[in-house]
Amino acid sequence: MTVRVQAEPFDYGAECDGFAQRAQGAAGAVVTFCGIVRDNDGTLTGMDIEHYPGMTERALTAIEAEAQTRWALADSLIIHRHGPLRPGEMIMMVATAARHRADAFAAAEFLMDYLKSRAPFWKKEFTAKDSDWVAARAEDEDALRRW
Amino acid sequence: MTVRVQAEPFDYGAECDGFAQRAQGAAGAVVTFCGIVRDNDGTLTGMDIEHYPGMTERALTAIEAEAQTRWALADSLIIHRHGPLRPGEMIMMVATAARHRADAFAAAEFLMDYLKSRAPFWKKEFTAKDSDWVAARAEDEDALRRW
Amino acid sequence: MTLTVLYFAWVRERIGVPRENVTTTAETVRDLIAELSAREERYALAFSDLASLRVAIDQELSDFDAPLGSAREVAFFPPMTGG
Amino acid sequence: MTLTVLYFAWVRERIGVPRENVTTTAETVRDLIAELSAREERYALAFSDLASLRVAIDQELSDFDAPLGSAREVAFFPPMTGG
Repeated sequence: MTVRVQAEPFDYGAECDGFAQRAQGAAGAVVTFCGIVRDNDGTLTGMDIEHYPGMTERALTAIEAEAQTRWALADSLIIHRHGPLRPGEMIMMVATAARHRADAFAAAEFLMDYLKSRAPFWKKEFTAKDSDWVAARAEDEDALRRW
Repeated sequence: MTVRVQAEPFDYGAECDGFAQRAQGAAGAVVTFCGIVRDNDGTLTGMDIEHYPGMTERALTAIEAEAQTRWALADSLIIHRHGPLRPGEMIMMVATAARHRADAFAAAEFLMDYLKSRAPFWKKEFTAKDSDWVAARAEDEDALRRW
Repeated sequence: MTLTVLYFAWVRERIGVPRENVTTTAETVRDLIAELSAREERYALAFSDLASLRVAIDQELSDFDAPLGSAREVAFFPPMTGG
Repeated sequence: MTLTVLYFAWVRERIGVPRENVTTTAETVRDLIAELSAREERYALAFSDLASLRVAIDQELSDFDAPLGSAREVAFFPPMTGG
């Protein structure tokens, strides 16, 4: 189980590769998710992600620990960036490894649903004209109810 | 949309990276899955995957096309190996890219469920003592009913 | 009508060949199975439990009551185990 | 009791500082909000719609009726938008 909160970019391909290499033998299934800054049809010029240092790491670690109790995971990984990001840049990733694919998929979706709405990150979007904080989506809050 | 059926190993990290790079801008969410030969607690010495050349590519392409009609996908990828594999080797991977994560996750699980039970691959497992064809699992057939 | 008949996995192992040309007047897959099973014990053995078999006609999954029509290729195999 | 109070995202922007020390006798989060709101307009504005606010006590999500007890750090922020 790993949690990394960082301003620097991460190498999604290398992270996927390293994660899968470590899972080999024990796990039969690896799922990864990567979130990318969308350009909103070309109107977005940038994004800034604020977070709550200290609480962020605690919240992500708690979410990972909860996933570990619910599914038989061989390993899991969360990387989340903060600070300024440009359209097309990768914001975050999760990875899960399990014996069977159902556990790996469910745990990855669980990690995503919880970190969307329960880890202290806030996105601000910038256009050529102005900037605004991204509003939480009701469907993201609803997504928690299925777990 | 890409389908590759091959005997050679593939580079999961490089495939994840290339897929995500191509998705950047259009898609906000990338999901990848990788299936690995489990060592079954050390008893497995190898695996051989037989397939039906011609039908395999048709079936995988049809499954991808079906996913494309059900979800708003920016892109998708299926790579599946055949021939002899050792424990720890990667058997196959899928990747999906979509605007939102729910579509990317659902489509990746759909591709996996269908290629498990509807693409013409058969696994034979080898131990030090003998070899046997892997039996289809009822839960894999059941998994198709949710779609 | 001459068909290419293909066998995969344990069906191939029981029948002993991966493919063969079969000249037949069978109208359905089920007829073809009956015809082959009557020929030799190895076919009867391979086809003894249809519930554990799948069939594809011209590389599309089909069923045992499907008409062979103008099919060129028929394949028999166990339930698939990819992924 | 002296608390470190933190503000994030638009709450931070409305109040104008990311953190401050607050000496208070408030027993609950709700008391603390009332106390701050009575101080200055910028607090009243930031805290005007509690439904759009979340609170963490000592870095754990909490609610407005939670007792402050021996809390050292209280944070106010909008619903989170990570991922």
